[in-house]
Amino acid sequence: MARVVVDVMLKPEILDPQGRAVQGALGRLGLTGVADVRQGKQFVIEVDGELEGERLELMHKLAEELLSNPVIEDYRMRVEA
Amino acid sequence: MARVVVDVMLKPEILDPQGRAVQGALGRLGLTGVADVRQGKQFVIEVDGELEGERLELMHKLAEELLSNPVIEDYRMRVEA
Amino acid sequence: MRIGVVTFPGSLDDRDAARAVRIAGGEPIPLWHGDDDLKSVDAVVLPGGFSYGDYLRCGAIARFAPVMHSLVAAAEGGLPVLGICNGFQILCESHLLPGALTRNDSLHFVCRDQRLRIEDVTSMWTSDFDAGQEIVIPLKNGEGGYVADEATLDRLEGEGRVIARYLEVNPNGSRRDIAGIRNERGNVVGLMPHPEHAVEALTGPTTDGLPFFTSILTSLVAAA
Amino acid sequence: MIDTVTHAIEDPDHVQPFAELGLKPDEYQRIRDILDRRPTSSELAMYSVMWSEHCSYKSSKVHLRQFGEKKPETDVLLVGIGENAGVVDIGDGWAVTFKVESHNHPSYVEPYQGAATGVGGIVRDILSMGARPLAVMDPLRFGPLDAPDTRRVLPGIVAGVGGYGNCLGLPNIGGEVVFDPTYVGNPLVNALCVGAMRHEDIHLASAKGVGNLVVLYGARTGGDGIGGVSVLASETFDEGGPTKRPSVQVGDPFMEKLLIEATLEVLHSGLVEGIQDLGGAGISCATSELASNGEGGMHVWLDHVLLRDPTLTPEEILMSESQERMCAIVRPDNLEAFLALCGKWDVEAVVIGEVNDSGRLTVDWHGERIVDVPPRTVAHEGPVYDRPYHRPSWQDALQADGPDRLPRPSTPDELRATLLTMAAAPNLASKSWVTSQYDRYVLGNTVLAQPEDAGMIRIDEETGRGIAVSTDCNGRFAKLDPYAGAQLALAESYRNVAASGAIPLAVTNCLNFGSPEDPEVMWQFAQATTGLADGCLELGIPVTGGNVSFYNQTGDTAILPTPVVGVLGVIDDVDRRTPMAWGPDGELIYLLGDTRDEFGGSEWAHHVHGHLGGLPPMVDLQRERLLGEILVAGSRDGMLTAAHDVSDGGVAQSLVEMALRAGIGARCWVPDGLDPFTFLFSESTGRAVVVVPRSEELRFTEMCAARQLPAHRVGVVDSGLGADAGYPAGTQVLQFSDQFTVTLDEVRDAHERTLPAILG
Ligand SMILES: Nc1ncnc2c1ncn2[C@@H]1O[C@H](COP(=O)(O)OP(=O)(O)O)[C@@H](O)[C@H]1O
Ligand SMILES: [Mg+2]
Repeated sequence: MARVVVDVMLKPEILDPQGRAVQGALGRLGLTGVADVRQGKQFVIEVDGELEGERLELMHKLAEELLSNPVIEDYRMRVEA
Repeated sequence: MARVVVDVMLKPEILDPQGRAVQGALGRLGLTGVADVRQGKQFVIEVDGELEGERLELMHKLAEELLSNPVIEDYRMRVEA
Repeated sequence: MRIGVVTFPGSLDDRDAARAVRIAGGEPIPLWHGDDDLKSVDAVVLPGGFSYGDYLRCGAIARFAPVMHSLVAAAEGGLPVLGICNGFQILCESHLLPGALTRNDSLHFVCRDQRLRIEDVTSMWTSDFDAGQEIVIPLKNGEGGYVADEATLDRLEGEGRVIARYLEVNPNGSRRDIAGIRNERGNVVGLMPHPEHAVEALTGPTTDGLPFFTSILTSLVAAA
Repeated sequence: MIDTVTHAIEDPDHVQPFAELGLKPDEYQRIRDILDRRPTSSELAMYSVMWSEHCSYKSSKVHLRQFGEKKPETDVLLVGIGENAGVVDIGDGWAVTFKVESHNHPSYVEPYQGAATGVGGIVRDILSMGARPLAVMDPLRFGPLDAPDTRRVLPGIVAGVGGYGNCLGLPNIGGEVVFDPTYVGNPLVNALCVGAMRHEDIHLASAKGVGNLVVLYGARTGGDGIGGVSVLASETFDEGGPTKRPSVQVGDPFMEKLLIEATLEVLHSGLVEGIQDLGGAGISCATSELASNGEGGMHVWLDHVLLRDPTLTPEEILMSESQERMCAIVRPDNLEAFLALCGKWDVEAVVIGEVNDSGRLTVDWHGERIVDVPPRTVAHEGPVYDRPYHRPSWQDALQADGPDRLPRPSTPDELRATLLTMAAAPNLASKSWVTSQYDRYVLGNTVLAQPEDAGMIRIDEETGRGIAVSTDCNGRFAKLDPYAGAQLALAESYRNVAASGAIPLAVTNCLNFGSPEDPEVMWQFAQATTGLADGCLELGIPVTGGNVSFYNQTGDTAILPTPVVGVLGVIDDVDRRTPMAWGPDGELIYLLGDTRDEFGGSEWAHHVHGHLGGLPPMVDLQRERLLGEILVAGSRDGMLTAAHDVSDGGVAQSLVEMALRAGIGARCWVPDGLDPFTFLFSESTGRAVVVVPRSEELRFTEMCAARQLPAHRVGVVDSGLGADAGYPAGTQVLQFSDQFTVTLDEVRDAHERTLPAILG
């Protein structure tokens, strides 16, 4: 059993209205000095067996092409045992 | 400058239609043995100065009450220097 | 003329798109997401809706449907394709059109009668409009903010590939008020508002959407 | 360890937590008498949930019977009360089904998901009749607009209604947004769905045909909505206790969309003998109802149920309220085709049982018998209470405290200010902050939608045959007099439908009240149901179904009695609908009906003075009927350009809304014999504002005179008044002769600013 965690974030140059709304709300609720907020997605994927070789490569490809949209998003993927 | 990362996930017992849709897509695209997918949110928050004491406490409270919905979601928060 | 209308799981405006094709004088042909047979149609509409629930990202999962394999190849070969709303999102996800559609800046779903200006009448789907014509058609989306990098936006504008722009109100935070774009060749068009809901005076705010559907028939006849 | 029937017989004295499951000692004893032994824990689970107030209507049944007993002579009712939803004949072989239901409490706990699953549930009710769902509406009620509780729940509820309905592809064609302090901590989320089918496609929830199979399809079963039954689960878990069960159900509108398409396809392919949606009480409800409405017996293999959470116990599976599931009765030779169509739509399906004529509902779990009950006793023979009720001690004082003592505006300036204040009152202000989040166009058949009086959709694209629906209720009127209040809700809804040009045909209702254990609340309920039943009889339109929601109260304070009434009407050609926007210059504005000095419970008393007292406006259903006939005739014979009912806020508000919708001004005047304030703001019922082209004036007024409906000319549409009134040329104004002038811009600003100012 392996656990893959993929974090997907909007690229820095893309406007993030959700992040901005959260930033506003944090400020209104009394948190001072919030310089920036970005909101992204996190996928937690459990796969049977080891994730190696071709299957790992495919997972990478799918993280890039399915789970994120490379036009506007960056992804980071890590495999936990 | 501190960076706070808050991961918000649906509680395990709550239905996650998004995760299920992703699970289906991963399978159709050839990734075998996907046992489960959960989709959550990730907030990356940059705050000025150190995040300590009351401000840290407030951040925790807001992560629980604003960034996540305690009725259906769990959150995890970590502060990076 | 046979105009295909694709149904994905979660497509909602497929019946409406077919009705619009019929009212314009075309023959709507249902296409199924799971079938890569394009049934020798002359053009295709990708309708609005929430394909696969739009759960991952709008259009992200639909892009990998068998029908899209054939469609992408055919579109690259010149088959006319109009993507409306979710269809526009699918076209961007499939890289038939540049850029992407993101969450409305209001963070709310918005349904309104939207004024647009038709900026380009050279595409196969806009040729029946007058250049600069102003129209009002429904807009309804939650993720309709068009984004692309500055270079792409400059190129789209420079090449006259912005086919429609929002007037009065920018309802979703689209860059440069872009409501729709086309590819270089002019056969592939993506549009966020819904012309198929403005083809009958009874049910739409106007009938301003009809020329999108008559344009394609005119263009196909001209090309034949 | 699993509690089996054998076990129950062998260990008859095992102490069971019936009280924790909400059963009274005598109810528990009745179960023991029915079974002649103690129930197994699974049986206890089934009875407790099916005998709950929510599922058994035990406190309301004795009153709801009136809807059947007082049913008017009608030949439009194809399926009456008691099925998932009533079905109405609208002609040309078309049948329409509609129903409204509440999801109040879940929406308070989790506004988005509560509202979303409320929409999902009512849509499945409509689907289970065999109809294609065609539109939804959402009557909503909140605390004051600026109350923190409202700001917590309103955005989520609206987003949930929209999120689910939009993704499902159903246009939202109307609803209500009402604010009143009694709804703080207890918002009302009612959801209405309407669907249509051909007569021959009507399906019922019955398990017919011995040997036929019971197929469960749709979403997998999880531990949703089984809070109460965890006490049973904890009994059966030896150590560690049960795993956590979600208190909130999450909706999956995408799954529901697939479920709709798959269901309609299997129905139209003739593969289904009976069908039932899964809502409250889940599998317990579906199996017991299907069995008792069919051959009388059913056997279920509960371990066949596909689970989302493998740790669920049989008790929990029986009670789970997981969304987006349906149950169909399928002949064995059709099974393969049924499963194939489900597969086409990516919908999981599994056989969980078989129909028999044993007269028993039996359930096995891995080969052991855990349920063996007569299904009728679960589904239909629950307890019935005739709860005590009496007129509240405060009712007389409330009615005695009339609005006469409230200071009224009298100068032109005061009247003008009042008109602007009223147009901006939260209850009268534009609701577009809410409704612009709803798709009203999808399916391409929406002819009228908010803010029109009624939502109207085309049913038949060839002939133009269509329907109109409106929902209404003024809870303040119901508080002043619940009998009259329910009739006033009915009258308003009826009038709204008629104003659109449709003929009212049938009624649904959602009765939202406080605790039935409070005799004063119970009196309100008894009065309201009687009023509604009597009213429907008098108007000649039957109640086809509805829903009761009790226990809407915070501490001892109950909500305003809120009997929401939905009226369905038919129009043979939607092309002749009457919109509310008036037409071009020169058209004549008429007020139909009688205006009296009636301000008890009015929006003016509420908003300007915070006053609630006196008596509500007089009810005159014969007048409503006559008004309806005139409105429909006016539409049919092309005599009306526009019509708008007069209700909350009075004639002033009607004129404001018509002018704003058209973007064109008008010159109006006060008819003889009325003072300006009463003319503008009284809420007398049985009235409408209509707009008549000059060429039709004679014909129209003669018709009104012949039918003895008072018709007063009160204005003329006029786009050219601005300059005379001292505004820049082209400025659109509403001018009240001898009184005051307002520009449409300032009225619009007042009307549209209220919600965004608070909600962002
Ligand atoms: N929650 C809602 N959803 C959809 N439409 C709504 C909602 N609330 C109000 N509307 C629409 O706004 C309009 C005005 O509502 P209301 O003032 O309650 O009408 P009326 O007084 O005629 O019953 C109607 O068309 C109604 O259907
Ligand atoms: Mg009305």
